[in-house]
Amino acid sequence: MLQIRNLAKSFGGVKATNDVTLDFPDGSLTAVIGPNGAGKSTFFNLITGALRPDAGQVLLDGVDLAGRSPPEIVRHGIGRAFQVASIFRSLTVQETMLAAVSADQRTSAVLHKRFPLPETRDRAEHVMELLGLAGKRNRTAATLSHGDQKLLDIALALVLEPKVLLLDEPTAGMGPEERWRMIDKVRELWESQKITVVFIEHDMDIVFKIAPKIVVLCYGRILATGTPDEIRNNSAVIEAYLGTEHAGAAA
Amino acid sequence: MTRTRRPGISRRSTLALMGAGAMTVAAPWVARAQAKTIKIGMPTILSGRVAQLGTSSRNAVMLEVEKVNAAGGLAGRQIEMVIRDSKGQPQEAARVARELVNTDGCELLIDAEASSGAFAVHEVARDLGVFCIHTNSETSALTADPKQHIPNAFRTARQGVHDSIVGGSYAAAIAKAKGLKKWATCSPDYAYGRDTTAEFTLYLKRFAPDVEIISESWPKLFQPDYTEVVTKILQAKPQALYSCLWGGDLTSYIDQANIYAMFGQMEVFAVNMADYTALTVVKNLPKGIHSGNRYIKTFPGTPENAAWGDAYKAKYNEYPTNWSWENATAVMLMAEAAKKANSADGKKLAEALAGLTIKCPFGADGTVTMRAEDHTLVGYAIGWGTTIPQEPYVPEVKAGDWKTIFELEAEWKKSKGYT
Amino acid sequence: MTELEAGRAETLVPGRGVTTVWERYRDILIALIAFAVLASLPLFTGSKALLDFVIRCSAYGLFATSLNLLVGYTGLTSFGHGMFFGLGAYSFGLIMQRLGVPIPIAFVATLAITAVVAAVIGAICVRLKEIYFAFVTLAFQMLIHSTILSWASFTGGDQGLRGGIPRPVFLGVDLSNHIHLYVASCALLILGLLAMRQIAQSPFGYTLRMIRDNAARASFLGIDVWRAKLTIFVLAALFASMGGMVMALFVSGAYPEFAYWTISGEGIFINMLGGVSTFLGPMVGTVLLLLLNDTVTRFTEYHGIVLGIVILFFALGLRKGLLDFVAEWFAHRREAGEGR
Amino acid sequence: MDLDALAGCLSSSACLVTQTTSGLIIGMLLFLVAVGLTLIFGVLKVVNFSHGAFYMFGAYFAMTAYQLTGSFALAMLCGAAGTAILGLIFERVFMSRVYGADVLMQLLVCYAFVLIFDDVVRIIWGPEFRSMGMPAAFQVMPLFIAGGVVPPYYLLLIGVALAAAVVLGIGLSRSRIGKVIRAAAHNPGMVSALGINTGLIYGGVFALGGMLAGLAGALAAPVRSLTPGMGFSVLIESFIVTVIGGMGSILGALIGALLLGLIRSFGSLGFPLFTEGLMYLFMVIVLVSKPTGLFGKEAA
Repeated sequence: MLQIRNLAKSFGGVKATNDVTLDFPDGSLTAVIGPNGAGKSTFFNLITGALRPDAGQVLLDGVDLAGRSPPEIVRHGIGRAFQVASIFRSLTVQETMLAAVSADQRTSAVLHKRFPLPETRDRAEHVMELLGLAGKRNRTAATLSHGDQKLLDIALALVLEPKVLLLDEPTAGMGPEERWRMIDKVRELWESQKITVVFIEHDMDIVFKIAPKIVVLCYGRILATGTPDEIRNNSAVIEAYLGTEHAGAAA
Repeated sequence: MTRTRRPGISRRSTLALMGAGAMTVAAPWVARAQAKTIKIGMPTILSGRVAQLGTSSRNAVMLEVEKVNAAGGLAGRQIEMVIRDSKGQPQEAARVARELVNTDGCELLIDAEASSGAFAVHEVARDLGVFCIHTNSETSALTADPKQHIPNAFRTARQGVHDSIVGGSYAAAIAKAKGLKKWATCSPDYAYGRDTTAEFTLYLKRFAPDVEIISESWPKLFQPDYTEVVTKILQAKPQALYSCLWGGDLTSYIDQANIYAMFGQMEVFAVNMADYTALTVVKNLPKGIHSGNRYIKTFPGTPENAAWGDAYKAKYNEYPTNWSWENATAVMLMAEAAKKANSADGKKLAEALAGLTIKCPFGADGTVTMRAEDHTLVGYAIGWGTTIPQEPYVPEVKAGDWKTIFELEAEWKKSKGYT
Repeated sequence: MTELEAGRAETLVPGRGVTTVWERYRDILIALIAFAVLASLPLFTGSKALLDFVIRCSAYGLFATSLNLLVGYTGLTSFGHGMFFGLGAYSFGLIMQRLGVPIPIAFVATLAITAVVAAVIGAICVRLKEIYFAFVTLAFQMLIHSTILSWASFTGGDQGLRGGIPRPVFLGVDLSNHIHLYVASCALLILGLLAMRQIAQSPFGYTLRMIRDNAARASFLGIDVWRAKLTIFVLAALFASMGGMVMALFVSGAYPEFAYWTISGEGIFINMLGGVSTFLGPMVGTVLLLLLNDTVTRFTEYHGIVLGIVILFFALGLRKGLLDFVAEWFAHRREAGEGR
Repeated sequence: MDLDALAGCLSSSACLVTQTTSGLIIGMLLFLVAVGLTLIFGVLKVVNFSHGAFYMFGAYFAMTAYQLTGSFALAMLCGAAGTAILGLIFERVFMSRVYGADVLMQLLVCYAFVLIFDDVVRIIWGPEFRSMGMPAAFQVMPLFIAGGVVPPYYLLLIGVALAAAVVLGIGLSRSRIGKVIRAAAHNPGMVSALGINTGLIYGGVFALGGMLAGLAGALAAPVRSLTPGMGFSVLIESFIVTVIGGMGSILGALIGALLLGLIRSFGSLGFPLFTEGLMYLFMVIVLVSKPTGLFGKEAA
């Protein structure tokens, strides 16, 4: 269980994350939404160690991870994928997966054996199959399509067998049809892998359709949490969204 | 490549060219047949900051080799010089020296390298057993240190400690006459600068015990700007200044010290001033700088020396340098040694050369000697005088006394643990 | 979004990077053959100059290939790698001159000293990124060079280590014998290349590639980027130091030029000449540069112009190293052939 | 080490004035070279490794012009204008081909020209070192200010360099061209989209940088000997200056140059044998504590 307690971070006086407290039970699927600049990515960065929180706790199964380095946090079981696919451009899909498994098995500093280590094969193979990348195993990552690069990014997080998977806009930059296929994939993964998944999403249709639980962030604060129905009817949420739209139109 | 022209052919022909290049490069490795000529290899510095000196070394050698060849060559064998650039890098000097012997078939070496290069070539001579004359390294240790001694290597360059003994006694005489007690030094921060300065002050203090060194400056070799050094010396207010800066560094220093009007405030002893390269270049040469002779055609004031200087100037349209006479002497010595040994073989040459005295325009008494015990040149003209801004630049040179030099040199060697 | 439709049957070829037993031993076999060819060279030619050339190639080749572990594999552009070349030459020379221990002990001791120095300098340097890493390594190089010049009583200053490096016989190997030195240099080169090849093809080698491509992502896979960078910095320094030792043995001395930034510059130049995307690129570059240097200096003292024009040809004409160029050329040809 | 000498100097006003001005002199000339380097980096993102060659050409052009005409002013003008033209040609014909390429490729092109330019100078002017000579107008007694000694020629030098600093500083921040240049530095795509010829700006900046280095060379010619390769040590020092001050920052170049000048002038008192080492040590310290240099901006 991932528990966030009073998490806070500010940049030059602006509170990007302001006293956030949340629980993500094991095996839950949660969507994080909010207007632009609501602090969604910052929230992820704080959990994964890319940013150091000013205050608060990030408890994974009771262990406080706040302020630790990204490698440490990853090793405790929080994996993430990025808004812009973050991959290794010159490696092939298969090499990427094998190297990632090596990293997880703490054999990434092994010098005396050849890459890849036999014990890394099965897991890499499994995740490639899972995400449908097996057929493209010998393609260099840079030559993959945008969608496949995002899948590879997710595969990278998944191959570490995390307890919690954070997906920062898995559908960013995709066409409408492609989005649905991607989000189906995410849901499928969640169901089959039985892990805790938290994802950021802009498309409300997607969010309301697949997320059992939704968190709304606004100006670094939690505006609301609840089921799709609860959120849909929450007046504060409606105001926030309408408000920003007005502000956006004015600017 | 006889295919028809089409895109991509240029790449292919490039590769072909490279292949061809590799072949021509490989060619030198095929040892050439021995001819009747004798090849002498000469690594020297032909590019970079001191290219001028390397070029003047080459000029002097070629001038003398022509004479030797005209007179029948080295024990009947015509000399063919193989002169190659080392860029002033020791590892290149070592490589070039090895290549000259191993590939080009040079049987003798004239090592016209500056100090660190000379030590590198010295190791090659030790390794290959090839006859070698160091012509430019003035570092005393090269021959004075018995650990460096090998039977097949010699030096025709002046030796630092000789210079310092003469300079020290000359400067001491003036210090006593003019009451110069407070001295400053300013020399380049490398072995030659440090050693020469230390030896100079040693003998200065020996001959004039109440002299005191109140300030030392160590600009880097080839440093472009000496402002901080000049002002530091001005602050110290010495009565006299010693410097062994040379070449372009010395002229820069003079130009920069000039605008601080430094030369009016102290007596200046710059051992490397009386060299044509510096004398002819400085536009506003201050009067009365004390300097040791490097090469100057009026000292020794013999017709032979003047004739040699003029012949060089006639051929190359510039005056010889310090390195020129040192290299010319090497060829003269080799020619005489070959006569004596009646052979151009390196081993026999070396045996004949040790202890050989020859007539030479650069000798203090018309002769120079390759001293047998440490294989270094002695008896060359050495002296100090003051400069004027036009020819003959150093009107009067006070010659050093070789008897004193020998005595003090022996003492110095003992103090260094060399004997 | 056809790309996402997974499972579209593509023929399953054995993957790049998936090693078979054959590949495991291929490198060793190639190395053995290369060594056999090099070591038997003196039987066919009496040319000492050719042997000298190979010895120098060993020294520079070890140095340049180790630099490629940083530049090509990890994306760390070091402008100060030459400091370890100099450090190796000086440590080895000083140990032999002062302590007179057997050569293998001096060899190991030098590597130990290099490792310690590289760890200290590396710990400071690898925190910085990109061009700032290049600057700080360059600054360290110059600092070490200045120290060698200034500390004349210990290092001999600008004159270098004079008087030759003693080379006592050990285990029947006499390095003052030209042939012995030659074979030993070849052995060091081949062993060094083999070891570096192993590093490049090990799991750690792939960790380096990940860091080069995307260091931030690597850290989100649980990789301690700083530590990995430091490790390769030290490892590369060891091989550079080996190159320096070969050079010291060759010239029987050590000179401040060995620790000057120009050595680092030459290393970079060799890498650019030969190509950084293949393991043997730097080796090809070494041979090219030394050939170029040796031939051009034979014919002209204006080698600056000649070398400059050759560099321009590579930089503006090919735009990549020779081996990279050849590799791509073959790839293009193959694609064109398949396309027909 | 000679810390007594350093302490002695710090307590004497005459020494303080002289050594400080001596640091200023070293620094200001260095600034002229370094500011070109930093400007070119700031706008073109190229570390111009051949910058020292422009300094060298400036000196040689000035010397030749001075020998032909005998006019000091004309010599300075020739040094500056000649290198500006050279810079423009160099940028348009060669450097413009490697923008966007690997940094190492750019360095390699510059390195090639360091080699070529040095040999070209050797072919034209010969391998021997030359001297331009101090114009008669400046062969006067130095001035005494607060007990310190300052030669009039160096006052001119400081004046020219300061003027260049002020003109550059104001020009870049106030004038239209300056704004375009700064815009080009931050967002070249935007500038070219506005219909401004970025090639012209790049060429102009390179010419300006070359001109400043050439001017420095011309100003140095009367007091420094001229040899092929003379630009090298100046390049290294101005490189240290820009790294310390922050690549791309003009103020940084000024402060860096002055700091280095002061390190040299006071370091030569206290650490006569390790003055050079002090500079590198300082560079390491700055880089480690603030990699982008004292006035450099953090890359986005």
